[in-house]
Amino acid sequence: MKLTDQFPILIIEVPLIAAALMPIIGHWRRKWCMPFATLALSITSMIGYYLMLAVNKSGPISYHVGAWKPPFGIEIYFDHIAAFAFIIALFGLLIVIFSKNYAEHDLEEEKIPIFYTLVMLTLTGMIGFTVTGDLFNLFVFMEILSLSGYALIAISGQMLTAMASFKYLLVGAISSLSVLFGIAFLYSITGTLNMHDMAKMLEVARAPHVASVALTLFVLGFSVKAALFPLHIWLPDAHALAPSPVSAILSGLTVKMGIIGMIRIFFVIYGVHSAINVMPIMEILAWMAAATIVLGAFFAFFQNDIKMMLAYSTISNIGYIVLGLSMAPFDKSKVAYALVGSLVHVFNHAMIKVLLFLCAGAIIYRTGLRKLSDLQGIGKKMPITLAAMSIGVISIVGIPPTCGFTCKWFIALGAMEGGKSLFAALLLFGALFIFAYYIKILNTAYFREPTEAIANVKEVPLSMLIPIVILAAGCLVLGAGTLGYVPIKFIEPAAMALLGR
Amino acid sequence: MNKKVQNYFVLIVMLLCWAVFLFAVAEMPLMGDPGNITNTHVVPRYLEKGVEEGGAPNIVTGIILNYRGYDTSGEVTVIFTALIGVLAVLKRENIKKDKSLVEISPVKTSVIVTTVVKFLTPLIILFAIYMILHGDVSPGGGFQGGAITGGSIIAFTLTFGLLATMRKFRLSIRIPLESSAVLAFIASGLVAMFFGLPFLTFLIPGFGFHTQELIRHALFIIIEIGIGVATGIIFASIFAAMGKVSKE
Amino acid sequence: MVWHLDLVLLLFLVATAIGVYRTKDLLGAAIIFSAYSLTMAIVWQQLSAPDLALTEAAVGAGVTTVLFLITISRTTRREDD
Amino acid sequence: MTFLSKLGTNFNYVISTLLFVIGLYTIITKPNLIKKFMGLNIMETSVFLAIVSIGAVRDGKAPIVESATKVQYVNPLPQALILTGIVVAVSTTALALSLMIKLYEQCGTLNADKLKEFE
Amino acid sequence: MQEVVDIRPLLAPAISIICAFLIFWKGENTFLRRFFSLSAAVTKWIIVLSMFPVSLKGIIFTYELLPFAPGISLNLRVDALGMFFSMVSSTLWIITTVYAIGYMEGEHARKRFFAFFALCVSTTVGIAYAGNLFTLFIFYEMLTISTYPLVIHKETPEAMKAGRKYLFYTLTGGAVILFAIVMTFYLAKTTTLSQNGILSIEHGVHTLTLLFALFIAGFGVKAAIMPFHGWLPSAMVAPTPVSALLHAVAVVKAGVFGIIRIVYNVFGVSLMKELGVGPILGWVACITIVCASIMALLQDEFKKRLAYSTVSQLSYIVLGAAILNPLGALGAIVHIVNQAFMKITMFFVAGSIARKTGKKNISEMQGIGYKMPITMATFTVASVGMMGLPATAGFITKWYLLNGALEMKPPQIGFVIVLLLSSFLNASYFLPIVYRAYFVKPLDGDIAVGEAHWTMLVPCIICALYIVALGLFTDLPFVPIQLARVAVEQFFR
Repeated sequence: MKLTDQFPILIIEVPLIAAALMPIIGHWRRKWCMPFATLALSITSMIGYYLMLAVNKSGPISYHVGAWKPPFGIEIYFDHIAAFAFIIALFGLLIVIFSKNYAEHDLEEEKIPIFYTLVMLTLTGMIGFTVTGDLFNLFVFMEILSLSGYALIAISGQMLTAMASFKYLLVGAISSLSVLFGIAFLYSITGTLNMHDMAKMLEVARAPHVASVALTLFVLGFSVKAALFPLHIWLPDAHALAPSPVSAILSGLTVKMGIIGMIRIFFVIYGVHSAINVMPIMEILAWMAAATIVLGAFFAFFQNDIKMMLAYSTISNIGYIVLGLSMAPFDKSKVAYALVGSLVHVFNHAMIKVLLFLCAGAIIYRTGLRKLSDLQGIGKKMPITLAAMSIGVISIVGIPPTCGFTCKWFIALGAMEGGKSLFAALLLFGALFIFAYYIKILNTAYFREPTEAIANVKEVPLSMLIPIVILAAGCLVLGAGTLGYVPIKFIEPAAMALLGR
Repeated sequence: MNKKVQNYFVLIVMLLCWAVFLFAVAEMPLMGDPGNITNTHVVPRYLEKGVEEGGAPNIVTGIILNYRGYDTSGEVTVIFTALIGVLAVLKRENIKKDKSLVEISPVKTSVIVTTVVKFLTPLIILFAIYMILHGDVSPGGGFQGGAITGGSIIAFTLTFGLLATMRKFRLSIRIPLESSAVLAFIASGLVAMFFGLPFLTFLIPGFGFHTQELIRHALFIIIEIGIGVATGIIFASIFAAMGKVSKE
Repeated sequence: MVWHLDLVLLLFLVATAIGVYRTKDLLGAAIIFSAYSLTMAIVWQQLSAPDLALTEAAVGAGVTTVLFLITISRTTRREDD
Repeated sequence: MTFLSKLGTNFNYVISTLLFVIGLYTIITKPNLIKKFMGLNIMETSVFLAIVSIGAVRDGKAPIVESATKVQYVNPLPQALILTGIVVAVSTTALALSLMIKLYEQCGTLNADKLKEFE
Repeated sequence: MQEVVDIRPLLAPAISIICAFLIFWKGENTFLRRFFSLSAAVTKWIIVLSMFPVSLKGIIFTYELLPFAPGISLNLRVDALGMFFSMVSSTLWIITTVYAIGYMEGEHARKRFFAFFALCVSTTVGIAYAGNLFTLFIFYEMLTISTYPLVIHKETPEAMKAGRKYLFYTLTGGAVILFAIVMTFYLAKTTTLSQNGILSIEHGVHTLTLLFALFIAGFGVKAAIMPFHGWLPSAMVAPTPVSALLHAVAVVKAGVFGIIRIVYNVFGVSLMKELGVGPILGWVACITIVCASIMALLQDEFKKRLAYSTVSQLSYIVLGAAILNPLGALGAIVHIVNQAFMKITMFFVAGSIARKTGKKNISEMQGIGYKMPITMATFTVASVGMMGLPATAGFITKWYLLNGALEMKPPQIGFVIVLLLSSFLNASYFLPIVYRAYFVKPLDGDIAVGEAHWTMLVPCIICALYIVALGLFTDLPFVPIQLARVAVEQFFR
C-alpha cells in the first residue's frame, strides 16, 4: 500500500514519535525541543489536511492495524468527525509556537522538555481518541490525554495548581472508570469491541437493562470530561490555574473529547436503529445543557479573573454544543439543523477559546496581572492582542459576521424544529448574558486610562502574535462569505451519516 | 453530626446505585456459560488460529502483541506519560542535592536485610528476564517482567539508598531506556510499513515460511525486551522521584 | 468445587475493602489494600487468568503498595491530617 | 430463571458492583486524599474483576495452547484488556500520589476539608 | 417590478466604513480627520443622490453580498423606503459632521469619536438597504455596538451607567429580534423582504400574532415605544452631536424603520388586516405619544425634555404604520424625515447653548434669545414645526396621519383625538421655552449678542430652512415626499 494509505495511522504516530524522542533531545539540546515539536506538528497537520480532503472527497477511511480485519483487530476509522484531528494538530501547532516564550520565561530549565513531551502526548491522545474505531482503544487514548492533561496543569508548580490538578484527576479517573465499566457491560452483551460491529450486535442483543445502564455510565463519564453542569466542578480551577497555553489546549480541545465520545456513543454505537431508545436520556441531556448554559454564563458574570471568566464561558459553550446534540432529530422528516450547528460549534468554539486563552496568556505574560480591575487601559498598550481578543469576544457572543453566529443560528433553528422554542430563546438570551460580562473586558481594556501598574507594557513578541493573529483572522473569515460555508458544507454529510441517512 | 448524616445519605444513594447495577447484572449473560456471545462471536478465531496467526502459544500474549498490539502500544504510552507526569510534578532526583528516605531514616538498615537483598536482587532480575523472554509460551511477558525488575530495583534502593542505586544508571542511559518501549513498538510497526503493510503487521510476506516466523519472533522479542526494560526503569525512576528528599 | 472457593475469596475481598475503608491508620490501610490485591490475584488465578494473576501480584500488591507506602512516609500516617 | 438465581450465577458481577460502590463511597466520604485513592484503586480492580468474569468459562483452561487437542479455554480477550487496564490504574495512582506529595509540601495537609481553606 | 443589480448600494455603506478605518489609522491629525469625515460624508451623499432619481421611478437596486450559512446571506436591496431612509441619514450626516467638528473642539479621544461616528452612519445606511431580515439584523447589531463608544464617550461613571443601560436594552431587543427571525425563517423558509409580505395566514394566527409581538418588542426598544423607552433619556449624557444622531438619525429611526419593514414587507398589509393587530399597535403608539408628552412636560433639563418629545414623535411614525392605509403610511414615512430635521435642529440648539453658556436647564434660560437670536430663531421654527402648524414640515405629517385615521374603516376617532391632543401638548412644552427665551429678561441682564461658532450655527440655519421648505413645497418633483409616495405605491400594490 502507498504511503498515503498509511496516513490514518501516521497522524497518531508522528506526534507519538516526537513525544518519545523529546526527552532524549531535551537531555542533549534544550533549545531543539520547540523546533522539533513544531516540525512534528506541522507534519501531522499536513497529514490531517490530506486526510480531511480525502474524507470530504470519498467518504470515511477504514484502516486495519496489523492487517487484522475488524472486529478481530483494531480499526482506525477516519470519518468526518475524525477530521477534528486535523484541527487538533493545527491548533496544537499554533499553541506550541505561542508557548515558546512562555516556556523560556516561566518554566525552570529542566522542565522545558517535559512540557513539550506532555503537550505532544496529550495531542497524541486526543488525535487517537478522535480517529479510533475501537471502543477499548478509545479508552486507552482517553487515559493518555487525561494523564498528560493532569500533569500539564500542575507543571508550573505554583501554589494551588497541584490541588486543581488533583481535583481534576480524581473526577477524571472516576469518569474513565465509569466509561470502562460501560465498555465492560457492552462487551458482555455484544462480545466485540469494534464500534460498528458492536452497533450491529447491539441490535440483536436482548438486554435492554444492561444496555441502558451502560449508556448511563458512558454519558456520566463523558459529561464529566465535557464538564456538563452538575459535573463541571473541576473545570474552573483547572482551566484558570493552568499555564495559559495549557488552558488553551484543555479548554479548546480536551473538553471537546467528551463531546466526541458522546457522539460516538449516541450515534455510532447506539445509533438510530438500536433497540434502545436514547431519546429519554437526550431529554435529560437537553435540560442539563440548558442549565449549563445559564449557570456558566451566570457564574462567569461575577468573575474578576480573566481566565476564570473564560473557563466559565467554556462551560456555557459546552452547554450549547450538548444542547444541539441532544436535539438531533431521529425521524427522517426533519433537517438536522441542531446537529450540524453543534458539530460546527465544536470546531468554532475550539478556535475562539484557543484564541481567547492565548490572548489572556499574552496579557499575563507581559503584565503578570490577571485581575480585570488591574488591567485598565491595557488596550492602549497592547493594541494587536486586545484587538484580537475583542474579535474573539464578539465571536463567542455570536454577533455576526463572526464564526460564532452561524452555529447559534443553526442550533436555534433546530430547537424550533424540534418544537423546543424555549431552548432556542434560552440559547439566544444566554448569548446575551455572555456578552454582558465580556463587555466588561472591552470596557476596562479600551475606555479606561492605563494605570501606572502597566505603564511600560509593550506588545508581545512575534512568536506570540502570529498564532493570535492567525486565529483572530480565522474567527472573522470563517464567519461569513463563501469561506463561512466551508465548515457547514463539510459537516453536513457527517451529520447525515450519524443519523443514518 | 452533620457529616454523619451526609455519609448516611451518600450510603443510601450508593446502595441505590448498587440496586440499579444488580438489575443489569441479573440480565447479563450467565457467567461461565460457553454459549455466551462473548465466547462465540470474536474469540473462537483467537483460540483456533491463535497459535499460527498470533504466533504465540500463550493466546493472551498473542492478543497483546499481535491482534490488539495497538492497545499495548497505547498502554506503554500511558505508563510513559505517567513517568513524565510525575517528573513534571516532582522533579527528577538529583544525586548531588537529594537523599533517599533510607539515608535520612534514623533506623539503621540491618545487615541481614542488606545481605538478603544483595543475594536476591540478581535472582529476581534473572527471573524477570526469563519471564520477559518466555512470555509467549508461558504466563507473563514484558510487562510483568518489567514490573518485577522495577520491584527489585526499588528493593535495592530501599536498602542501599538513592545514591548507590542511581549511580548505577546514568541519566544519559536512563532517558533513552525510559522511552524504549514506545520506540520499540513504533520501530517494529515501521518495519511493516517499510514493506508496505499496515502498521504493526508481523507476518511479512515475500520471505520463506521460516524466515517469516523468525522475523515475527524477533520483533516480538524486541518489543518484549523494550517493554520489560522500559517498565522496570520507569518504575525505578518514578520511585526515585517520589522517594527523594532534598538535603535542606 | 472451585466455585465455592471463589465465593469465599470474593467475600474476603469485600471484607478487605471494608477494612481499607474503616482503618484510620493509613499505613495499616495500605497493608490491607495489598492484601486485597493479592486476594484479587488469587481470584484471577481461580478464573484461570495466570497472566493477570502475575501482573496483579507484581503491580497491584507490589508496586502500587510501595508507592502508597512511600507517599505515606513522605507525608503523614494519620488520616485526619 | 428467577432474579435471585441469576444473581447467584452471576455472583462475581454482584461482588464487583458491590466493590465498585464501596470504592465510590470511600472516595466521596473520606476526606483524606490517600484514602480516596485507595478507594479509587478498589473501584478499578472491581471493574477489572467484572471484565475478567465476563471472560470466564466454567472449568475452562487458561488460554495457553500446549497440544492440538480440543479443550475448552477461557476467553483470552478480557485478560488482554485487563493487562492494559492494570497498567493504566498504576499510572494514574503514581501520578496522583506524586501530586499528593507536592500538595503536602505546599499545604502541609492531605485532608480535603482543611485544603479547602487554602483556596 | 423592475430590479437592477448595482454596486452603489454596497458603496454607500462601504465609504463610511473605509472612512472609519482611515480615521483609526491617521486620526490623530486634526486636519486629516476632518478631511476624511467630510469627504466621506459628501461622497456618500452624492452616491445616494445619484440613485435617487432612478428609484423615484420605482426601480429597485439589488446587490448580493456574502452568503453566511445555507439559506441566510447578506444582500442589499434598495426600494423607495430604503432610499428614503438613506437619503435622510446621509444628508444629516454631513450636517451633523460639520456641527460635530465645531462641537468637539478640545474634547478627548476625538479620533475614536469620529471613527465610530462614521461607522454608526454606515450601519444606518446598511439597515436602510438591507435586503433580508438577516442583513437587517446584522446591521442593527453593528449599529448597537458602534454606538456604544459614542454613548460612553465621556467615560464618567454616569456615562458608563447610561452605556450599560443602553446596551442592556438594545441587546435584549436584538436577541428578541433574532429569535423572531429564526422563527420567521423556520416558518417561511426565507427571510428575504418582499413587497407584500413573506408570511401567510396558514402558519396559524396565534403563532403569527406571537411573532408580530416579538418583532414589535424587539424593534420597539430602539423605537422607544413605551415601556421600552428607558434607555433614551439616560443616553442623554452623550455629547450633543451623538444625541442628535441617536435621536434624529440613526438609532431610533432604525427602530421605527424596522417596524415599518415588519409591518409592510414581512407581514404585508393583507395579512396584517387578517390578523387585526394594526389597531392594537396603533393604540400602543397612542399611549406612548400621550404619556411621553406628559413626561416631557415635567422635565426641566433641556435635553431630557427633547428626549421625551422624541419618544412621543417616534410613535407618530409607528401609528402611521399601524393605520394600514396609504395615507397613514405616507404620513409615517414622511415623518421620518420631518421629525429628523426638526429634532436635530433642537438638539443643535441645545448643544450650542450648552457649549456657549453652559446652561443645561430650561429654568436658567431666561433671555437666551437676546444672547443668541439666530439660534433661538431656528429653535422657534423647529418647535412650531413640532406643533404641526401649517407651512412647516410637521403639518404635512399631521395632515396625512389625520386623514389616514379618518379613512380607516371604521374611522378611528380615537387616533384623531390623540393626534390633536398631542399637538396641544407639544405646544405646551415647547412654547414656554420660546417665551422664556424672548420675553423674559436674563437674570444677569447682559444681552450682548454672542452666537456659537459658525460650524455650529450654520447647521441650525440649514435645518430650519429645510423644515420650512418641506412644509411649503410638497409638489416639486424632487422633494422627499415624492419618494415616499413611490414607497407607498410599492406597499399597496
